[in-house]
Amino acid sequence: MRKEIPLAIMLVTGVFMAVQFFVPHEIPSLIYTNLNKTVQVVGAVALVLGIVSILSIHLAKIGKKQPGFGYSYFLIVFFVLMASSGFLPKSLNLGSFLGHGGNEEGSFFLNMYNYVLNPVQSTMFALLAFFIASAAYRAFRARSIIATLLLLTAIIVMLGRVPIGPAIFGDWIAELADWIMAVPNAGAKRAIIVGVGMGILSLSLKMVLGIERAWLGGGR
Amino acid sequence: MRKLFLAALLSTFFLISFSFVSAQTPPAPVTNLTAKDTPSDKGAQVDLSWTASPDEQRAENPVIGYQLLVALSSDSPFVAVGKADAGASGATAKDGLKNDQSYYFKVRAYAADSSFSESEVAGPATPTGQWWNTQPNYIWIFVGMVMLVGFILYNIRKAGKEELYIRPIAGINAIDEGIGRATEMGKPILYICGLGDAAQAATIAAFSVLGRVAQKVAQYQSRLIVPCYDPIVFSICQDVVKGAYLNAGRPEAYNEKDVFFVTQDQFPYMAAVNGIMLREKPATNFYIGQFYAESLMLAETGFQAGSIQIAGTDQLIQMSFFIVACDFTLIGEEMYAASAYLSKEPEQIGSIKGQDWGKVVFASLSLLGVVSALLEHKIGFFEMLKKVLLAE
Amino acid sequence: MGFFEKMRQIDRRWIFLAVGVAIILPFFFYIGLPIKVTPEVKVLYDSVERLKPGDVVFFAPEYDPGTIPELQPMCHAFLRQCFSKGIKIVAVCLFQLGPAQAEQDLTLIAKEYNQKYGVDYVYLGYKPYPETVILNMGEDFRKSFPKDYYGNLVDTLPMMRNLKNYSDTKMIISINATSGADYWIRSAHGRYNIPLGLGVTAVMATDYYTYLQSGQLFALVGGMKGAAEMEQLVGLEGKKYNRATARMDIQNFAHLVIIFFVILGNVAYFATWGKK
Amino acid sequence: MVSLTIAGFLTLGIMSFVYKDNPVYKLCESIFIGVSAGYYFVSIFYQSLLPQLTDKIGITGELSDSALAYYRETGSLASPQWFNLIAAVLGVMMLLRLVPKIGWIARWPLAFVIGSTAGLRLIGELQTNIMAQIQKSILPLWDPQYIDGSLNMAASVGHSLTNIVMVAGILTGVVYFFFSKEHKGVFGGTAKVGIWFLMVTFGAAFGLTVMSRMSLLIGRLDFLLRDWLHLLG
Repeated sequence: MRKEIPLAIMLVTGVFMAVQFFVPHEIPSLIYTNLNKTVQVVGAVALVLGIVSILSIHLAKIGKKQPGFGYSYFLIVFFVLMASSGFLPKSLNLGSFLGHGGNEEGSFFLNMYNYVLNPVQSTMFALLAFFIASAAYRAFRARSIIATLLLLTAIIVMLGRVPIGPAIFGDWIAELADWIMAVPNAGAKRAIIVGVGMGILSLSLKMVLGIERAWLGGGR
Repeated sequence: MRKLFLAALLSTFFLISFSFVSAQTPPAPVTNLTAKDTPSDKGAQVDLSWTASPDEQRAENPVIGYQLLVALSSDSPFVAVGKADAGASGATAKDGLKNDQSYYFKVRAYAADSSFSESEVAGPATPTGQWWNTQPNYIWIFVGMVMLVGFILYNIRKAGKEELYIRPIAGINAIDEGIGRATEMGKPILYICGLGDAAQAATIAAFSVLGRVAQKVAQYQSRLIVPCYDPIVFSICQDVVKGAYLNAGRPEAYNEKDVFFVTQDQFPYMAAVNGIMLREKPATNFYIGQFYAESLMLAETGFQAGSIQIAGTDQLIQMSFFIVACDFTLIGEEMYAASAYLSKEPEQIGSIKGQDWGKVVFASLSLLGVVSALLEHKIGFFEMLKKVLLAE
Repeated sequence: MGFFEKMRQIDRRWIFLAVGVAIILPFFFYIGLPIKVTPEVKVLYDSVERLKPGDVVFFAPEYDPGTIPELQPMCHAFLRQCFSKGIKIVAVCLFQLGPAQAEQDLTLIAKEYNQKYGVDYVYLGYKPYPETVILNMGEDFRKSFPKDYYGNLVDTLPMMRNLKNYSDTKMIISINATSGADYWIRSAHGRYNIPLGLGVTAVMATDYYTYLQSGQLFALVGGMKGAAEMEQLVGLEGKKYNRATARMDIQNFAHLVIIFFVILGNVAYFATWGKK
Repeated sequence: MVSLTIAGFLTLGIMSFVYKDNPVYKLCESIFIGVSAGYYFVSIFYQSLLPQLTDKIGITGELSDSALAYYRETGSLASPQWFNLIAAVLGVMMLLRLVPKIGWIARWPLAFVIGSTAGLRLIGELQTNIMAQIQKSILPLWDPQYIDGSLNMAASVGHSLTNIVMVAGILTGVVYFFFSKEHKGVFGGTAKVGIWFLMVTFGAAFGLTVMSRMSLLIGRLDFLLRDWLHLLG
C-alpha cells in the first residue's frame, strides 16, 4: 500500500491535469485552480520540514562540536532573530530587535531584508561578470571543430553587438552577428526545443503511469 | 432582475430622447441576425452573427458601430450587453449572461449622428459550458497527444520482447565514471537538483537521475551530498535517495543529514554550495535541473575545487555556460533521456525509441511542408497543409 | 616552467583584477563611439513619432533592481519620447519585484515633463498571476484594476474615462526582465491583436528575435545597446539623458578584455600543445 | 551609510572565497543563510500559506465571469471551499514526515504535486513546444522577392539562403537528438552538422550573456562611482 496509493494519486491527478486542457467547462478549471492552490500549500508546509532539516543539522554540529561548529551558532542566531522578528506581533515589543511585526517600517526584519539581503544579492549578481571572464579564459580553447565554432560565434557576437566591433572591422561584423542570432541560432534552438518537448512528454507520461518510479524507491 | 428592469427603463428613456434628437434618416438595420451558444467555452457567452448594415458604406451619416441588446423574452425590454465596431459581422455577448438561461438578442446599428435602427429579434439562445473543446487547434493537439503517447507506449511494450539499440552519449557514460572516480578517491559526490521547484519538468528529470546516481553510489559505498533549494524538492530528494539505498540493499548506509535543505534564496544558496565544494572537495559534481545565473559561479568554483563536473539542463543560456565550464553537459533532451539510459530497463529504452518516432514525424512534417512550399505554385498542397497545421 | 606554461595556469585572481581595471578606467575617459541604430529599435521610435498628442500607449515596465543597468535607460528614453510629444501612458507592472521600480521611473520622468497624474499618465500597479490579468485587461482594465496603484478608483481619473481595454490604446510596450514577456506575446498580442513592442535584456533578446521575425512583435529593443540606440534616437543632450550611451562606451572595453583573454588563453594553449 | 557598509562587508566576505576558503567567508555565509532562511520562512507563511488557506476568493483573486455574477448576486462563492480542507489535510500529511513511523504518508502530497506537474507538462509541452515548432519550421526554400513588381535575384537568393540555413539547422539538430540510431555514415554526418549548429547557438548565447553581465557590472560601478562616491561629473 505504501507504493500503490501514491502511484494511484499520481495517475489520477496526472490524467486530470492533462485532460482538463481540452475541457472548456468551468468545473474542471475551478478544480484546476484549486489544485494549484493545494500545491502551494504543500510547498509552504514543506518549508517547515526544510527549516527543521537545516536547524537539526547545525544543532547536531554544535552538539558534537564538529569542526567549524562556531559558525553554526551564527546561522541559528540570525535565523531565530529573523523569524521571531517576523512572527511576533508589534504589540509584543521586546526591545529594538524583536517583536516589531513582519513588514512594519523600521523593523529588524525589514531592515535586514532591505539593507542586507537585497544589496548583497544585487552586488553578487553584478560580480558574475568576473566569473564569465575566468571561464572564458580557461575553457574557451579551440581544441576541436565544435569548440572553435563555439568560440568564434561568441567572439563575433561580442564584437558585433558593441560599437567598437564595426568601428574596427566594418559594419559586416554587426550584420553577421545579427544574422547569426536570427538564422542559425533560431534554427538550432527549435531543434533543442522540440527535443526537450519530446523528453518532457515522455518523462511525464512515465511518471503518470508509474513506469518511472525512482522517487518511490526505484525499480519494480 | 430589478437591475435588468432598471437598465431597460433607462435604455427606453434614451431611445425616446434619441428619437427626438435624430431627425435624419436612420441607417438600415442589420439583417440575418442569428444567436448561438458560443462553442468550446466555459459558458455564459452567446455568439451573434449578422449581415452588416448596407449603410456602413454610405457617404453621409454612415453606420459607425453596433450595440448588442439582450432580453429574457422576445417581448420584454432589451438591455445593452456589448458592442461591435462597424465592419464586424459578429460579436460575442457575455456581460452578465448566465448559464442555462434562454436569452433573446437584437443588434442596434448606430449612425454617426447617433440615430439608429434595430434588427429583428434572434433567439432564443442558451449559453452552456462545453465538456470538450472542439476548436481545430485543440483537436490537433489532441491528435498529436494520442499519437505521441501511442508511440511511446507501443515501444515500451515492444521493448519487453526484443532488444533495442540506443547510441552512447558521452555525458551519460561520464556519470558512471564520475561515481567510480569518487569511490577511488574516497571523496564524496555532490548532486545539485537546480533552483527549480517541483513543478518544473527539469526538476523531475533531476529526481529520476538522482535515483539512478544514488543507487550506484550506494553500491560503490561512497558518499552522496544533496543540498536542496526548494523545500518540496528537498522532501522528494530525501525519498529518492533513501529509496535508492534501500534498493541497493544498503539502507543502513543512508545518512539523512547528507540530503538537506539550505534556503530558498539564490545567492545564499550559492554561497552555501560554494562552501561545501571548497571544504568537502567532492570528486564529482552533478548539476541537473533548472539553473539560473548562479550556474557559472557554481561551475567555476567546482573547477577550482578540482571536481569533475557533469551538468544537464534545458535552459539554453545555462547550457552554454555549462558547455564552456563543465567537463560534460547533457543538452536538453539528453538530460531527459539520462534516467532511461542509466536504468537500462527495457521499458525505459522503449520510451526513448518512442520519442525518436515522434521526432521522425516532426521532421517529416517539416520536410513535407518545405517541399510543398517549394512547389507552391504548382499544387495547393502547401496551403492545405498550412491550414491543417496552423488550424486556420 | 616556461612562460606559456605559467600563462596556462595563471591564477584567476589576476584575470579578475584585469577585468576590474579594464572596466573602471574607461569611466574616466569618454570616447563616444558612434552607435548604429538597428531597424528593430528605429521602428519603435518611428511608430511613437507617428502618434498624435493625446493618443494612449499601454506601458508595462517589468524589471527589478538586478536589471536596472540595461532596462532603466530604455524605459526612461521611451517615457521621455512619449511625454515630450504629449502621448499619454497607462502603465502596469505584473512582475512581483517591479512595481515600486516602475512607479519611481514613471514619477521621475513625468515630473521632468510636468505631466499630471490621472490626466497624462496613469499607473495601475501590480496584481499576481500575470497571464490572467493580461487576459482580463483585454476585456476591461477595471476587471483587474478597479483601483490604481495609489488606491484611486480608476473611473475617477479623467484619462481613464474613455479607456476600456487595449483596443483604446495604440500599442503595448513592455520593458521586461522576466518570462512575463511571453505572456504579453501570447495573451495580449495573440488574443487581442494589439501591436506589441518589447524591451528586454541582452540575454533575453536571443529568445525574442523569433517573434520579431514572425511578426508577433513589431519592435525589439535588446540590452544596453538597444537602450543606447533609443537615447540616440530621442536625441537629448547631456550625460543625464545618455547613461546607456556612456556605459556602452565602457562595454566596448569589457568585451575587448574578454576577447583578449580568450586569445591569450588560446595562444598559451597552443604554445604548450603536447607538453602536458 | 551603516547599512551600505554592512552590505559591503558581507559582499566582500562572501566573495573572498575566490581567494580561498577563510573564516570571514564562513562567518558571512552563515549569517547570509540564517537571515535568508528566516526571511523566507516568515514571508512564505504570510504570503503563501495563510492567504491560500483563508482565501475566500480563489487563488488568483480574480473570479471567473459566472462566479463573479454569482458572487454579486448572493454574496457567497460558488467555488468549492472544501478544497481548502484538502489542501490543509495534505499539508498536515506533509508534516507527518517528522514522525518516523508514519513518515511514509508524506508521499501522498508529494505524489499529488508530482502527478499534477507531470500531467500539466505532458500537454503543455506538446502545445507550446512541439506543435508550435512544426508550424514555425515550414519555410519555403525558394523565396522569391519582388521589388516594384519584378523579381529581384539578389534579395531572393538572400531570403532563400536564410530559409535554407534555418531549415537545415532545425532538421540536422533534430537528427543529432536521435538516440536509437547509430551516428554513422550520412546519418552521422547530418548529426555532426547538427551539433555544429548547436554550438553556434551556444556561442551566441554565451556572447550575449557576456554583454548582459558586463552591463550589470558597469551599471553597478556607475552607481558606486557616480552616485555614491561622487568621483564622476
